[in-house]
Amino acid sequence: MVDRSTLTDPERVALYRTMVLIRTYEEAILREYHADKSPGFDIGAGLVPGEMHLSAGQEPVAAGIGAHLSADDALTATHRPHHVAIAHGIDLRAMTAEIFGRETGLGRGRGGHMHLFDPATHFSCSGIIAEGLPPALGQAFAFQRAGSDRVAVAVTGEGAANQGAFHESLNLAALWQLPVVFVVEDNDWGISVPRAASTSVASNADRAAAYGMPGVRVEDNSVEGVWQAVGEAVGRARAGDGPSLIEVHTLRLWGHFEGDAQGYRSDLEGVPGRDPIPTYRDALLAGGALTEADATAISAAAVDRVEDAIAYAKSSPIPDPADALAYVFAEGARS
Amino acid sequence: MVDRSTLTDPERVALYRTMVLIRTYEEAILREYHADKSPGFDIGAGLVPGEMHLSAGQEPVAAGIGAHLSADDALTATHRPHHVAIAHGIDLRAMTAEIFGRETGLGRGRGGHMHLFDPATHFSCSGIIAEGLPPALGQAFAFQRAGSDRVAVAVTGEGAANQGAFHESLNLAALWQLPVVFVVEDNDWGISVPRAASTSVASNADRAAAYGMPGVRVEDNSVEGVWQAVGEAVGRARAGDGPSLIEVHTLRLWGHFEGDAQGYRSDLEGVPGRDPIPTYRDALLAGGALTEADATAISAAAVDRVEDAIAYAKSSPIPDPADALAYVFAEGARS
Amino acid sequence: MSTTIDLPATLPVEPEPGRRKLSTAKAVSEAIAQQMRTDDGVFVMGEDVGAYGGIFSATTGLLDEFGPRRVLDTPISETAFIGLGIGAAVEGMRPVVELMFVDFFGVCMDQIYNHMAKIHFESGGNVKVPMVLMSATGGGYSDGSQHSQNLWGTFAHLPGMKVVVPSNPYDAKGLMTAAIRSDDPVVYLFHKGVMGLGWMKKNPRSIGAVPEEAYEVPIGKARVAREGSDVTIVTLSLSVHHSLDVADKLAAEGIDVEVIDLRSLVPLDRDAILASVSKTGRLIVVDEDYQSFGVSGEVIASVVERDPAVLKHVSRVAVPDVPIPYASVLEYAVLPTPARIEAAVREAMAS
Amino acid sequence: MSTTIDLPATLPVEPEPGRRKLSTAKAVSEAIAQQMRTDDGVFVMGEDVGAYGGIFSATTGLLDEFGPRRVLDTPISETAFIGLGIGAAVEGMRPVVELMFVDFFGVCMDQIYNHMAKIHFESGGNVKVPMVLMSATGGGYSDGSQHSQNLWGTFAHLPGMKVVVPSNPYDAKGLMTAAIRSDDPVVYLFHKGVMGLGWMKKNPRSIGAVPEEAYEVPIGKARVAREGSDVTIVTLSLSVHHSLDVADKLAAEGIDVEVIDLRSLVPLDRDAILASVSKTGRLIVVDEDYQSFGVSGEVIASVVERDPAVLKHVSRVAVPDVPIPYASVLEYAVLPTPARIEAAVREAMAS
Ligand SMILES: Cc1ncc(C[n+]2csc(CCOP(=O)(O)OP(=O)(O)O)c2C)c(N)n1
Ligand SMILES: Cc1ncc(C[n+]2csc(CCOP(=O)(O)OP(=O)(O)O)c2C)c(N)n1
Ligand SMILES: [Mg+2]
Ligand SMILES: [Mg+2]
Repeated sequence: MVDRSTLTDPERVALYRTMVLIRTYEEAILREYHADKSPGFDIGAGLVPGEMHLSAGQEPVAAGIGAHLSADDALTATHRPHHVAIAHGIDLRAMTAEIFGRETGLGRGRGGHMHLFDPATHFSCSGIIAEGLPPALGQAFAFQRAGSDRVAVAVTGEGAANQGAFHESLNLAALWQLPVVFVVEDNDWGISVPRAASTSVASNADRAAAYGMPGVRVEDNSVEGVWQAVGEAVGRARAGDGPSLIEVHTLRLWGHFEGDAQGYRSDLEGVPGRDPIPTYRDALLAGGALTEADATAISAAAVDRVEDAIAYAKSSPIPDPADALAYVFAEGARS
Repeated sequence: MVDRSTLTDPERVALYRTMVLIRTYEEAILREYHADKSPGFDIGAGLVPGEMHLSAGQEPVAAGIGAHLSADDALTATHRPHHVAIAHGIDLRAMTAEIFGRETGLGRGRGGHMHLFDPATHFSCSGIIAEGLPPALGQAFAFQRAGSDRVAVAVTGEGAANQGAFHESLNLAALWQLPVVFVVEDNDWGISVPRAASTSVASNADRAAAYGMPGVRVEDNSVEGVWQAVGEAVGRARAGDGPSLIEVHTLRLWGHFEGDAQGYRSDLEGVPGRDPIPTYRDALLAGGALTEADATAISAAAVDRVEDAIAYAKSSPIPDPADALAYVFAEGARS
Repeated sequence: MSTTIDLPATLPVEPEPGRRKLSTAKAVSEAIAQQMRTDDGVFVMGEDVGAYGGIFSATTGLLDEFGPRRVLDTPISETAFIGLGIGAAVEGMRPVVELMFVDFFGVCMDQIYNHMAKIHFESGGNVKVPMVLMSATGGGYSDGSQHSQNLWGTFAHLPGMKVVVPSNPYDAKGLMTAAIRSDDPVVYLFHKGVMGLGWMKKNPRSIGAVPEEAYEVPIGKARVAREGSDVTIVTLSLSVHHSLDVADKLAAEGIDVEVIDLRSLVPLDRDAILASVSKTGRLIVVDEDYQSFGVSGEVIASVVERDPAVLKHVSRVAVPDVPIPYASVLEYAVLPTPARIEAAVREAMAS
Repeated sequence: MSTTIDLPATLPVEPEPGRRKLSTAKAVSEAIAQQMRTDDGVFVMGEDVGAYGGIFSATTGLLDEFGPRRVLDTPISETAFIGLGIGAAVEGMRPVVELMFVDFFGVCMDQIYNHMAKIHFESGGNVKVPMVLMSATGGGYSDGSQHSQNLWGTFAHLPGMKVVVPSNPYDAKGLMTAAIRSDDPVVYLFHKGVMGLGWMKKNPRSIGAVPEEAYEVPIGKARVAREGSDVTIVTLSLSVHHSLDVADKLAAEGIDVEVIDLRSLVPLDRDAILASVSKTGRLIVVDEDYQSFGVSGEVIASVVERDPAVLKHVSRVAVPDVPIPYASVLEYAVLPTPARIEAAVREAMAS
């Protein structure tokens, strides 16, 4: 059980390591995604076709959550799922193979980057806004009924907090005191729509009062702030004290999806300076938690893991088109 | 423009008159509904078949709203629509003819008691929980765009406040500062489910904070309290100051629908004593706003209007089955 | 209401020596209860499924036996509680979730068709969703355009969920047992008119013999409800009974009607359909759902794509693409009534 | 993204003397702009329809011309903003509302099918809902099971809304103009693959000649996209192009394919279908929606219920009731590709 009031230096380094792994991963996917889409840009072309929503800038949210969960806890994510999946300890090879549409992928290539399901870590995600929340309630319900102290964390964007499923889920979770933690990633944008054009209040944490649950907003994309808030919320959930809502003010470092020219984006200029990873590295270096050598080693290890996963994915078999109709049902075939 | 701080005696009597008209109406519908469903009870039998949701006990909400609206303002209601329709001045004959499924009805007998549409008073309702709210936004939007000071009032139950459409509608109305007033009728029950088993907070008025709009709860089924709160909210909306949320603690005097034996209902014993109409009559008599003679005359007038409407409905033609396929589209037929 | 009528939830059961009879509603709740007794993971959830016992009595008695931890009344938040069922199923429970009227699918369809129905596929078979979503369908009692629909064609069109539609107590129990035990999501649609409700128009076949023990009716197998040689009626749910009534009536005139009760739409028993029309050469599809782009078209296409020559005659008796009208006379003008079915059979015989 | 690529929203238009060519996306936005100029009541609403110009460029340029009071970005609250459109339409405005992907219908279908589509009927014709709901459909670029569906069969099945599905720039403009001017709710479904987007696989027919002035393509009328005498392909949207390509290829072998572009599903032009198959006797329905209980069955049934003897051969090329797989090789195994269409034509000719 973590001490939720003070981070030790090794815990800080662990958060940093997770963030670096995530960023390394997203940069590698970015590279692979754009590697074979030219001339021009054809979204359906290449080894990794389709929409691609990367999470660079949002690593603090993922790292701060992941630190408090074990593989027995459930995590549901959105169309932008890689960072939380990695922080939750999903198998990097299997996830990458899925993104490359391979038979060795988490979903045997059927799901893709927005549909990652991992029974081993109770991870799932959905491409439909806010619709990943209700299933998280059900996982929490199953955990509660089994008398365990396992929890479910449901991550969603600030844009999603205006979808009906958000409201219904928070009310039901509070009503039945389910062990769920709702985390809203406020990256200021829902595609091209700024938060002010989508949300009638300044902080979604204020919406917690509408359900009688605790609500906290973490500012400044602070990984330690997330760690603190999620730690408390997970603790409450494990203790049977019901759900919580946390909003984190985070950062969308890149476009909404790859190919997004962000012409609409008024805040672009300041973005690079707000990258949370160098900031945190500098803080750890300054505080003595990390040395330059550690940092280098962490980066190198991340590159190794990521490149291993990508190599694994690329060398994995492509599904056999003869099996295109498989897995619709567990039992029997459709006649 | 009404003075929203003090009711005059004539205004009080007008509220009372509306409540009596509504109750008289609901009692007449109750009588007609059950008149020809025996032996036993066959929901599909008789001149008024189908589900029947009556509003007895909730007259204060309707009267308090209706006093502030003109026929140019919009009102959307639920599966339990009669009281608000009457308070809004819907044509009693046409509404009753609709409930009797006649060609002279508001919807030529196509809609029925849960689907009353009256362009003359911009009234509508829906049988789907909370789904009457979004169209009210659109009416308000049209009024706003036209530069008028017309408003839309959207009424819904406390059970409905846990449906996603509620949340989305309040957020959007607040965001665009639409001239809408949301009124939640808290009658303690959503069919057999008590409020405590559906709603994670004690007052839906507290949910207004989640949208940055004013929220008020009116206690004790007080018609004057409703009048006051709605008056203020309508005033804000007309002035361009955006939406408001009002919850009224009201009373479901009868079953959820006709045929509901209410075996589940724990609070039944105290119900008759909470009837708002005798209470208000006594208060008006005591305060001198009303005399016994006035009260008698008001009741008699209500009976006249209601029985006229029922007689009209009963003597109106039944739709021709040859026209069963009409009105699907305004233009052209489906091939 | 002002004068409380104490209504029997279902029609009284007429005991018959050696054959226990139940209403369809009772058959459904018995199937659920039996599975709840044998499997702790089975639980029931929905609006008014507890103390009320389900608006159409599908869950009557369950709260008393199993208590509020396993029979849960929900807020009116269909997206949240259906999604909750999905998550619980993913974790190995077996929820039976009631959507009160199928007409309400529009507030929660994303959970149903994009999640419940697709997770197994998207996960490459690694995650199962053993969940039952049950819902009431159908009109005929003037409940208007938002409470009288059948919509089974809408569910059957979208991949990943099995869709069953019982017409009688025996099938209702057996299909519910099979649905709960299935590792796949099953949409279980019961027409109010076959439930044997005490407060709705009485349908004699809504009470019938039901074995005490648990048994399965296989999902995906149609039933020949009546054998005949002249014309095939392919139908489902309440319309099975209308079709049988018409068949009985016309038998006196020497017209021999075969009635196929589909029981499942997904999987659809195309073999059974083809076997029957191969014999009769005449096909009438009777369907209380909207006519176009639905069940009736699929049944017809299934036949002719296998053999375009097999059919001498084909017609449909369905709701003619109009919202269900409130006024009874209008509603019965668009429903597949016995009169319309009879006319269709006569027309088929004349062709 | 890290390195910003400035993508053209649509393919460059190749000017041709006397004939102005537009992409389908531009044809859509031009139609909307023209109606906005002539009717103050027309406004546009949806997610990212403003500064972004619509994810599939259907509203590009509108914000610049008409400003944020008439081109409104919304929160991700489809139920609320589609409902808002309905209420505005009821009050006499003419909203054009975009649902970004048709796959998202499950979060807002109640407003669409129980309100937008039924209010006119329930009001006995007293209330009109002149609204356009437009949405993007289709796959083929590995967007997975929740972003690649067509689902037009689902909308067409439910009464009260017209459903149009343009395949090319000319029809796209004319159908949008007709849809906005219509007093009925119209669901306008554009396949991403016919929009002429610069960042998606190029389809040469997604750029075509479009008159400058406003004109209507009548809702409910199919178009003979290619005349032929041997076999009829009834199809819609992107599959029209695949079918034309196959027809061109097979013409060299002396196989003469007629291609019918339905353009509207509701109303469905059954006369046009029947006229064609009466000539050819062979019917292939090509549909990118799920196969069962949808468009393909309806088209076939529409023919045989009028005349069961007209067809010598019938088959379907559709998505075989499976969620759209992510991996490209799997996705193309289930899509109605030219190869599958060609095989179906050869089989028809061999029968
Ligand atoms: C119900 C639904 N509506 C719309 C979309 C399209 N969409 C995908 S991501 C997105 C923006 C999401 O914004 P936010 O929730 O803030 O998450 P972020 O992308 O910023 O991480 C939208 C509108 C969707 N997937 N589902
Ligand atoms: C989306 C939806 N879910 C469920 C229902 C069934 N239903 C009709 S009324 C009702 C209870 C409504 O409770 P409340 O909102 O408190 O209104 P009241 O009946 O008390 O006036 C329910 C569950 C429905 N009509 N629509
Ligand atoms: Mg965001
Ligand atoms: Mg209530």
